[in-house]
Amino acid sequence: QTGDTLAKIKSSGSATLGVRESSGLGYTLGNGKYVGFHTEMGERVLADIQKQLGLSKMEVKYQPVTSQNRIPLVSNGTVDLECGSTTNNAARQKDVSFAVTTYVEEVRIAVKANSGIQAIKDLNGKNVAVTTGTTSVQHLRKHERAGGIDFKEVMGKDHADSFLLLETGRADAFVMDGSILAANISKAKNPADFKIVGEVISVEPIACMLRKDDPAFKKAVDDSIKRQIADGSLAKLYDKWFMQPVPPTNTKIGLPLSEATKAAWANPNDKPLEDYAKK
Amino acid sequence: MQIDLSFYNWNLISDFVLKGLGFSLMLTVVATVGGVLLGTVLALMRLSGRKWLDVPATIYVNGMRSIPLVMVILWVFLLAPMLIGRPIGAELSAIVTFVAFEAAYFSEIMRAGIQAIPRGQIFAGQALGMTYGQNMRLVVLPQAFRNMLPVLLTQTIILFQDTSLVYAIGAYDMLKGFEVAGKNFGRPIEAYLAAAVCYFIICYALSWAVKRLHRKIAIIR
Amino acid sequence: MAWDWQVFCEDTIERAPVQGCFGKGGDITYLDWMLSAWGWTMSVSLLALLLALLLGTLIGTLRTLPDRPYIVKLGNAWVELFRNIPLLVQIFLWYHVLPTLIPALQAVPGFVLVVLALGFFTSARIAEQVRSGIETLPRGQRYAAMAMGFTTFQSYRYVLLPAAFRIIIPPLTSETMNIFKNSSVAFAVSVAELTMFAMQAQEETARGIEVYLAVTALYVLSAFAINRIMAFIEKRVRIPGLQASGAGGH
Amino acid sequence: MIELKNVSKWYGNYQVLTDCSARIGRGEVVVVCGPSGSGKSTLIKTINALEPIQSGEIWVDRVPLHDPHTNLPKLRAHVGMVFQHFELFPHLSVTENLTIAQIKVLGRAPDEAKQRGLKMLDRVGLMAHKDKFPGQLSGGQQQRVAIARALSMDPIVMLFDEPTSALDPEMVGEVLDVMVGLAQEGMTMMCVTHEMGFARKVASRVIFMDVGGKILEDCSKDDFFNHPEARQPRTKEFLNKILQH
Amino acid sequence: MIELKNVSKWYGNYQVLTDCSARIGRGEVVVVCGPSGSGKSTLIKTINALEPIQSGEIWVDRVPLHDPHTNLPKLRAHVGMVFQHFELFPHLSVTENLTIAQIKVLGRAPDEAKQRGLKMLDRVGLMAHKDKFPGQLSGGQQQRVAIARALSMDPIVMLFDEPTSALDPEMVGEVLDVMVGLAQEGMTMMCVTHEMGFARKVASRVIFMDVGGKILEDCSKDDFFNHPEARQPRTKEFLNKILQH
Ligand SMILES: Nc1ncnc2c1ncn2[C@@H]1O[C@H](COP(=O)(O)OP(=O)(O)OP(=O)(O)O)[C@@H](O)[C@H]1O
Ligand SMILES: Nc1ncnc2c1ncn2[C@@H]1O[C@H](COP(=O)(O)OP(=O)(O)OP(=O)(O)O)[C@@H](O)[C@H]1O
Ligand SMILES: [Mg+2]
Ligand SMILES: [Mg+2]
Repeated sequence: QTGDTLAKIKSSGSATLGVRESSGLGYTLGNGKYVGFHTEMGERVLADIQKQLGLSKMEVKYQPVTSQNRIPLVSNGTVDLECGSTTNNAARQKDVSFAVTTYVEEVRIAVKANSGIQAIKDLNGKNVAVTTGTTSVQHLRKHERAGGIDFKEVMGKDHADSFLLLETGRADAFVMDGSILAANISKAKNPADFKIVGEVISVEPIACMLRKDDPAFKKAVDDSIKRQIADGSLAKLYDKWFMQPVPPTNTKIGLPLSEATKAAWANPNDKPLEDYAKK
Repeated sequence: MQIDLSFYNWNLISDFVLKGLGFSLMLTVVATVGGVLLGTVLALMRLSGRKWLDVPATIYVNGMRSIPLVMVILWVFLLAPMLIGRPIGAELSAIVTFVAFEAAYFSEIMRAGIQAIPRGQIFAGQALGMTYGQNMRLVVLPQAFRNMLPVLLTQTIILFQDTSLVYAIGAYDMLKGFEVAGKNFGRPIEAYLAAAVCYFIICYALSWAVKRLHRKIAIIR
Repeated sequence: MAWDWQVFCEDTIERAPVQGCFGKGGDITYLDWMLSAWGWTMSVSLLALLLALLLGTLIGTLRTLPDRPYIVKLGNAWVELFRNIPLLVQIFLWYHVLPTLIPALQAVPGFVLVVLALGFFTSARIAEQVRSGIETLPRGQRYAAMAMGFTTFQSYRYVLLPAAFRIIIPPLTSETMNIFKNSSVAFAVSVAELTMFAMQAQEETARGIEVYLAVTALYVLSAFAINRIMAFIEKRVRIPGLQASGAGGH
Repeated sequence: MIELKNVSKWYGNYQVLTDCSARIGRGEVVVVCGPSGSGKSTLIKTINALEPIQSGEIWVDRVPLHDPHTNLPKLRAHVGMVFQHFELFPHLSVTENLTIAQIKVLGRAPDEAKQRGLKMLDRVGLMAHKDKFPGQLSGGQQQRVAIARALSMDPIVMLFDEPTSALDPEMVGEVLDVMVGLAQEGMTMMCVTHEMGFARKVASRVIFMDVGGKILEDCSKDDFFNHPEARQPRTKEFLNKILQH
Repeated sequence: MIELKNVSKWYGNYQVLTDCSARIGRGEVVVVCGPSGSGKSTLIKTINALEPIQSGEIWVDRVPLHDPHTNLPKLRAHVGMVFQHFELFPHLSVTENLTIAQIKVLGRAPDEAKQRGLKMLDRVGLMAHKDKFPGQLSGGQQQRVAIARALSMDPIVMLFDEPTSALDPEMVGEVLDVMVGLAQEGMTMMCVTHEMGFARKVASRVIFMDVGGKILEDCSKDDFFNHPEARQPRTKEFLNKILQH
């Protein structure tokens, strides 16, 4: 593995961006086109790096990643920068590094509008959908024990599956990152049938992921993100992807910028999830 | 629940499915050809009667056949970079995995095919002065291959369906195409129905073609 | 990359190491969880296997009936339907699509559906093997049975099936091993089996290699056990004076 | 005992039996011969209703086979049949081969079936092999077990389809001896065979078939062997060929 | 031409050939007979080195087979062999069957190979079938093609392993006729067969083997058939059995 990503990008004239094919922060339009808030931000980061390296031409390769393979892909060098929807947590920091937090995800509950569920305590005795391979399962388990409530986990294969569980009534609630809930609801056949309710179950810092032990590259990425925050372009990008109609269905997700994300932007940092929980 | 028919349009095919279908077909063809070749070598090793060839081949074949394909896919993907010292892409990794994995299955088929050739045929080849290599190449393998063609092709159809397991390393196959479209348009049910129909048509057409082909090239008995 | 097998001894909530690796008082460790996942894998596989054997034998047999073209066609249709759609897609149809057509299925738990889906899928393949097993028997065996005065049912029960099953034990072994591997699709319908465990645990612990290694080992162990059991059966039912492969022909 | 009237049979478009008629009386031994593919096996199978016929009528023991209401399994239980390749059930021991149909078809008690089966086994001289499996016996022994199996069902007629042609030359004799014994005891028999020695010794009549499933000759043994001048040219040619070496 | 000296062979613990010695001179026709399982096929296979031997020595055309340095494929190319079940290559046409070994083994040009092959095919009277596949021929025809295939390699000796025992009775004659022709032209032949008519007609010597792979008799045709009093009891018993019917 090359320790020096910047040198590698410079010599090869190309960089590989890890992207998601269907998540709240990044997805594909098909035909090799990848879009979304975090995807576009990653592209901007790479553009800044191109400038910094003084490359007249730099090819950006897109490598779709999944929850299962994103960490190996980054650590084995296939992907230089992954800007999907990866939570920055302590366990992962053993294998990879994270750029400064670009978005703070709030884990919420999506329910049928007419279900009467308002908060976690209403979930007692209910079926709750979560997605296999995500950290929400852990949070839910903690709440289950702390609050003395008892519910049944129904694991969806992926977010769309979990949402389908909610839609078809096999689950009464779907606990997941707010951006994913909002995106799924906006694309449902009848968005009005669903709503996001309840307290924030946990907050998760989402950040771009890069190889461990490459301080120069990390600095370049961090600098670019800080620049985007400082000159307001990141806020505009957020507005474009969350408050305006977006392809492919041209529906509005309608998820206003949260206080937690604002705080993260006000004070850019790469603290893992565990530090948020302590507060 | 009603079906949203507007989901089915040419864009679904052109933007999401075609790319995946292309990859699935490519992977199927490459893995079949590579798998049959490697599998034949493995089969010959197992039938060689020499322990130092037979034992490793047997371990390889039985090992491969007892691990779920999706695990093999992950392993090659995770371990190959450690072995060769540089990353390999998901596509290449998938190809290597499928060839290596399917070879185990094809070798069992070829082994059965070779064993089903009457011993007298081998004697006949030898009696005409053929060397081991000539006998295999001219007499045994052509017959074994033709006799086993239906089974080999049935395995290929299974292989085509199994290409969907490359989801685990982020490669993009036909099922993935349907799935991604289903998710990004919020229409998973419609997407899966379409996938079921597509797979059925392709696989059924293939197995029909297999039967036709077999009737055509079967050895006259 | 350093090994870290300690993860299996951590509990699944706080990830605190637990003495003895098995959780106490309602807590569970990753080891507990993995073993229970293995249990689910075994249950799904064995039940599906049972279903597949029964259905596969029935349908495979029906497909060899002489002079019953419609039953044969029906059997063929069954086989084509269930083997030409990937298992993952079938399971999705069972879980999400069929219940919208037959509301009663809504209440059926995922476990039952996955047993049905996996059982039906495998039954198509077993039916194919049973059919070819019966067809490789010398035609004279059927005549001999009929000539003894056996009815069609008796011919199958006492003569054709016992002989055919001995011939198809090797492919049946493969198919049985396949069921264990294919049972991993159960994760798509919320059954907490090994693959789901692997995906979830590697996400929670970030120790992918260790988790995959352990899970792979369990799969290999299961497959090996099945292989040995089938080899034992094959040995038990071996007919003296007859090699299994030679049973077919004159 | 057996009567065929204008029996014809086709496989698809190919006619394997053409307008065959014959009668076999109680106690008669009829030998059927003819070139390969002439339909001898098919003819003998239709008599046991193992193959359906498309036209014509067959009676066995006055029961009409062509009648869809006939209980065929019941009839077949009393028609003994011996095949070229023995067709013992390879997964059952010799004793089980002898008893299974008696128990399951005739409904005999296992003890009774065993007694009867072993008696027949003794008769063909194989008592010592009662616990072996077919695969452990030589061809000649297997064929004798197959005869014992048919006999233990108390058949009213025995049908043989080339019972010795799959045997080693040395073993042909032991099977033919059993068959000669049966014939001499008065069993009604119909036998496809090219063993002309056997035909000379016990046949009452010889039927000669030619390709296309036609019965060319149906005459007494004496006419068949000793009056070649009265035979068809095809019959003479065939006899010449198989008696030559 | 062929010389065996104290040849023994075991399958595991089972001895299939016991101390066999024999000589076959140029132009001799030797018939080998004996009960099933006596090792006749094994003996003839060892002469072509198709089965290894554990002790003893075999020379063919003065080449020692037991010598590990002998180029066996080269030797076998000039020893013609005909099997009980013909063993034509079913995936090749008749012409290809005749030419493939000439081209690949002897290195003949395709045209030359074809010319030679078709000459042999004509000799066995099957020119009309040159483009068919083996599966489209009758058993007798297949066996004649097999003989032509062996002949087109210009063999110095021909080995036959029960060439007629898998044939329909009517077809035995056509194959034996070809073999008689070969013998009369002076081909050196070793032939496992139970066709005593053939042995009587052309054999120079008869070898009789018994179970356990022992050569019990090795005598002239005349001694074998006409002086039973000088034969071993086992030989007499066997001859009785196979000549009886
Ligand atoms: N199931 C079948 N389908 C089509 N044709 C068949 C079938 N069985 C037999 N035949 C054909 O019917 C004809 C008569 O067959 P049959 O077996 O009765 O002949 P045979 O006189 O017994 O010959 P052999 O001496 O070889 O046993 C043959 O030409 C054969 O190819
Ligand atoms: N590959 C083998 N492994 C073990 N035993 C064998 C093998 N081949 C042959 N035998 C045994 O060796 C003995 C001699 O066999 P061989 O085929 O030479 O007999 P044969 O005289 O040709 O008999 P037949 O007349 O039946 O052809 C038999 O008892 C046979 O069972
Ligand atoms: Mg016949
Ligand atoms: Mg032999």
